[in-house]
Amino acid sequence: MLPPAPALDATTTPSGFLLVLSIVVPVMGVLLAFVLGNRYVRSVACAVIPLGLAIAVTILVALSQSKSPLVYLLGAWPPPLGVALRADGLSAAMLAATAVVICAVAVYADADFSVTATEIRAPFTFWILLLAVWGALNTILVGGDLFTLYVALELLTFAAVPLVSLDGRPETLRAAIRYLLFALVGSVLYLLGTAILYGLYGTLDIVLLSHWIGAEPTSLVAAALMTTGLLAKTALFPLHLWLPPAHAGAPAAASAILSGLVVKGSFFVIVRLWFQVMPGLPGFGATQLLGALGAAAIVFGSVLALRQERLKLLIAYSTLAQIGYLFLMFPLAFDASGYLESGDALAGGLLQAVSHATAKAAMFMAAGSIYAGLGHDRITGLHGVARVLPLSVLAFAFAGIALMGVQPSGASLAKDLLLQAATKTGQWWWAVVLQTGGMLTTAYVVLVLAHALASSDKSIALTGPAPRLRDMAALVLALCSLLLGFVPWEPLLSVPYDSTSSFFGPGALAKLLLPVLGGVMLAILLSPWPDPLVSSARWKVATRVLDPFRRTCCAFGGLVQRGNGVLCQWPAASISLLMLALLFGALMLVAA
Amino acid sequence: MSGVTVFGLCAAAAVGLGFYGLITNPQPLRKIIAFNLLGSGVFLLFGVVGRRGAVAGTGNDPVPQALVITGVVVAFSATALAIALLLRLFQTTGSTKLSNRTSPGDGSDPAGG
Amino acid sequence: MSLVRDMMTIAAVSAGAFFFLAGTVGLLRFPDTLTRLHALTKADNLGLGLVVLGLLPQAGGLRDGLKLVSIWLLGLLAGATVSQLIARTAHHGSTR
Amino acid sequence: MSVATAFEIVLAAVVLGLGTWTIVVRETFSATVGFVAYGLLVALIWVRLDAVDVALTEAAIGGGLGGVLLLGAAARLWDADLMAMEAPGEVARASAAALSVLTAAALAGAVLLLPDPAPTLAPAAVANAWATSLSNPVTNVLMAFRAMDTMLEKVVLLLAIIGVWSLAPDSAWGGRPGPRHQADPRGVLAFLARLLPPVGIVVGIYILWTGADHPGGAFQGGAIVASMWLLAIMAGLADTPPVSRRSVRFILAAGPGLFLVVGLAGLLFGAAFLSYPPAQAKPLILGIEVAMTLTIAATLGLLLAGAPERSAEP
Repeated sequence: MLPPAPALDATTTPSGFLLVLSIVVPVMGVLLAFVLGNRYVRSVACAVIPLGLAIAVTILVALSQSKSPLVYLLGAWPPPLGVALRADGLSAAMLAATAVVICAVAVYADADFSVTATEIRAPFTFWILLLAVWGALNTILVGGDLFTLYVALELLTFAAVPLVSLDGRPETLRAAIRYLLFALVGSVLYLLGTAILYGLYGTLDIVLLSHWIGAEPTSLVAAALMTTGLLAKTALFPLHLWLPPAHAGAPAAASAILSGLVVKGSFFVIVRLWFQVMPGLPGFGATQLLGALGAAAIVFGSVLALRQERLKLLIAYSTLAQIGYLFLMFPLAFDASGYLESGDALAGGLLQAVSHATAKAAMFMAAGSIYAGLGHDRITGLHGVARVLPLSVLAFAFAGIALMGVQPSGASLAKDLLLQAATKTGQWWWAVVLQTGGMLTTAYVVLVLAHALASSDKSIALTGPAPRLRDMAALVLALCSLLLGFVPWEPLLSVPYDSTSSFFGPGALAKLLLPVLGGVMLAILLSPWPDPLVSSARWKVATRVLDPFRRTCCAFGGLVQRGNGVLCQWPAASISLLMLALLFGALMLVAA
Repeated sequence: MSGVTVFGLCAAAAVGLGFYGLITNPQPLRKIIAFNLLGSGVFLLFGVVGRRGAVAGTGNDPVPQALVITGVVVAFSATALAIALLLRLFQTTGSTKLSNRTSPGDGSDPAGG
Repeated sequence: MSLVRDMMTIAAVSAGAFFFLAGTVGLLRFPDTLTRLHALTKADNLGLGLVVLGLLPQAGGLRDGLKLVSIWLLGLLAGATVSQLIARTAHHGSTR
Repeated sequence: MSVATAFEIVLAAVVLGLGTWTIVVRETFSATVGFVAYGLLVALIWVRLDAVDVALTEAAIGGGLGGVLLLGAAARLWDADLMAMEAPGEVARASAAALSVLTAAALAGAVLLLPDPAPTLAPAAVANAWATSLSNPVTNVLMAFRAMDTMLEKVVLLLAIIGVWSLAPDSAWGGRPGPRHQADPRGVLAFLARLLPPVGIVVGIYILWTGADHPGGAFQGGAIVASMWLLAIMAGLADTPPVSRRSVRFILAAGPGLFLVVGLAGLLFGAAFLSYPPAQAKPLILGIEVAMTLTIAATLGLLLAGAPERSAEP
């Protein structure tokens, strides 16, 4: 039933110690910064961050040279008694992306969270938590044991929650409580699953479990519980009640971390679980359900993003939609043999995660600069901002273009890979979802850019200085995301696609124009705000033709918003959590 | 029915109880108590698993025991953090209401930059 | 010899259990805080004392016996203090 | 049915009854009291499961410090009792009940279907005890075989402290956590707070020391020491330290810090990260445990004290 077990990687590989360092260095930074306090907090962060980046790059190089996963046995105890750390191409790619985002955020935050001789609360907390998020994420990325992953997930939650309520306003406190409670429910479900798995197989090591696990009813219960718990922590629709207020309410640098990186932690554990621990268990139904939830997230998140008044909330809802995008790889990876194949679809999904991490962090950073410059972030009040804050708007635009999937961005490569997988497995409906998702993304990016680029009759007074370094950090990060298509992915992910061949030519042009035109239409139709393009006199005729459509679309948007209001109430969200757990269990049982 | 099975069923029931309380109790502090109940059910499940794996010389498999001790510490820290958040919210607003007046997120004030 | 020890244990522990039962019934049935406290102290002091006394013959050695006695003493100390505190609070509450 | 099984059934029933009462009772304060009793009885279940280490932890945390934490919060949130919102409707309540029952049933089914004989790591843990020369297998798992989890868990505790402190108003940063308790020098609480801590601290150290070979260890010992400290604070005999004090922070970071240093020494000079040379394993582990006990005691005490809210001057 299961593929024959290859020899267990029961020895430490030569460069395995790098994995230990990738965890120990940030954690050491947390401890040192906490003890030293005062202005040393920043110095410690400044010392640790380049070091951590260097370690991530070294892991990348070591992995592409060795061609096999890096392994480290902690305390020299082999699993199942001991705990192993492992890094494959997926972990290495995510490690590098995490390091890059953390670096950019650190540069960006330097102005907001400057330290002085006497200790101030917010900078002290922020710098320590930044390092803590990093240490937790690295542990998640290289952890080879399900319980170690649990501790790391909790570490991540404990670092993320105070970031949400860093400025102490009542709304952010409420958001933080909601986030904490829901994340705790998620981790309890995950822990339930680990207890059952230990009872079944006497190990929690990922590689050992993947050899021993079978489609028994008990293991399916565990799989369903763990999956659902992790979905709650990832905020996949309909378990997203905590995400928009938490991500939009936090300070910009913290939002960049939360939206770009923190949700990827639990997402990565789901990938590990489904693709590595139990590729044979989920079956067709469960993968389709996961994809369907993703599709619903894309529609809900994008439509709600288009209806937001404020830029940061728009970006938060965009995160909701993009999380949905990440889950489309699960049905596409499911092939005729009944297993989740680690092929195109997995590579595409991971690339999407990397490119979303960089682009979304850059977007929040740009939005933060705009907020700091204008003193507000109402989208309809953005007219003329491109003239006074050109760099911030440019960073936002680049990040938006990268998210839209315009070549050569990582998202475009990811989309190609996923479309390829859809063709190969004959699941055309996911191709439709992918294209629609691209258009919807374009819609809200275009909406913001249209307002930001529109001319203003009033002159805009900036409320604060605009540090150039801050904008440069956002810009560089956005460019990273935009140029991900040029990165040689072959050694890390199995990317068979020749990524640099067709940047120009009619096919590429059509691929570019279709989502853009569709997106503009959707932006005009779905956004309830007066559109700067349409409201000018030249477009009067078009407006009259469009009006009935617009009204229908607005009604649809209102409906979505009302539905979201219900789903975002605690009882509804937690009931759907349990319902999903049972549904996943039932679908897996049927498949088994 | 052996004692281990009894406690295994007890653990499952405690988990169910915890979920019910967590969903239906409107007060955040009660949700936190329900979470602790839920957590104790999960830990008991580990205990039952460990007890089943007992061999001569050890009454209970030490690995699940160690996992539970780690888990209890994490759950306690979570409780402390949640309560600190609640108390702070109470201090600033005089209410521990978790929902905003309109749907969450849409009605909140401008975010910090 | 062991039979005598077991008999002692059974007798003392049963007596202790009786006091616990009586104390619990009093705690549930008595009308106000002070009388409830009165019932509770019977369980705490006498009940626990008798249970410890009953377990002493079963103790493995002097060390275990000492541990048992110190549990009783600590229980007495904590019980007495807490009863004081509760009674004082109840008293303040009723006279205010 | 044997007497033992009958006792176990009664115990489980009482625990579940208390749990139900905790969930459904109207007043939050009663629920808190119910939870404390529940925690103590669950500790009894752990004894029956022959997991005394966990029983000690559960009694110290679930019934003890956790109870204090919840009671304190319930008392301070007394007026807020009626102000919570988002109560579910009848339909939501019914479906929540149905789904909870289904989930519990699925879990119960999973428990009943667990394989026999059960897989276990107990023989492996016992067979490898030579590496540390400690004979309590739980301590071996915590400090050697799965040392990484234990180290990370201590970092979780530190993050919880940072998270709680981060909720302070900006003006109170660096100050002392929690309200100042007024000492009543002739009061009975002050009397207890003078009498008990010496005994309690000895017991705490004993539990730490005996953890090498018998049930006990750093966490259980630390929890007892923490409760002694809290008793002195509540009686007004001691005050919480200002959070800006360097020595306090050093103690809070000492446990994971020493763990990491020893681990790195293993990486540089020994077999692997977090490995101990067998000859020095026992003293090294005991050293880490002493540091961890101090850290745990300080962390638990400060977690209960809450966010800084007063200036550092007494």
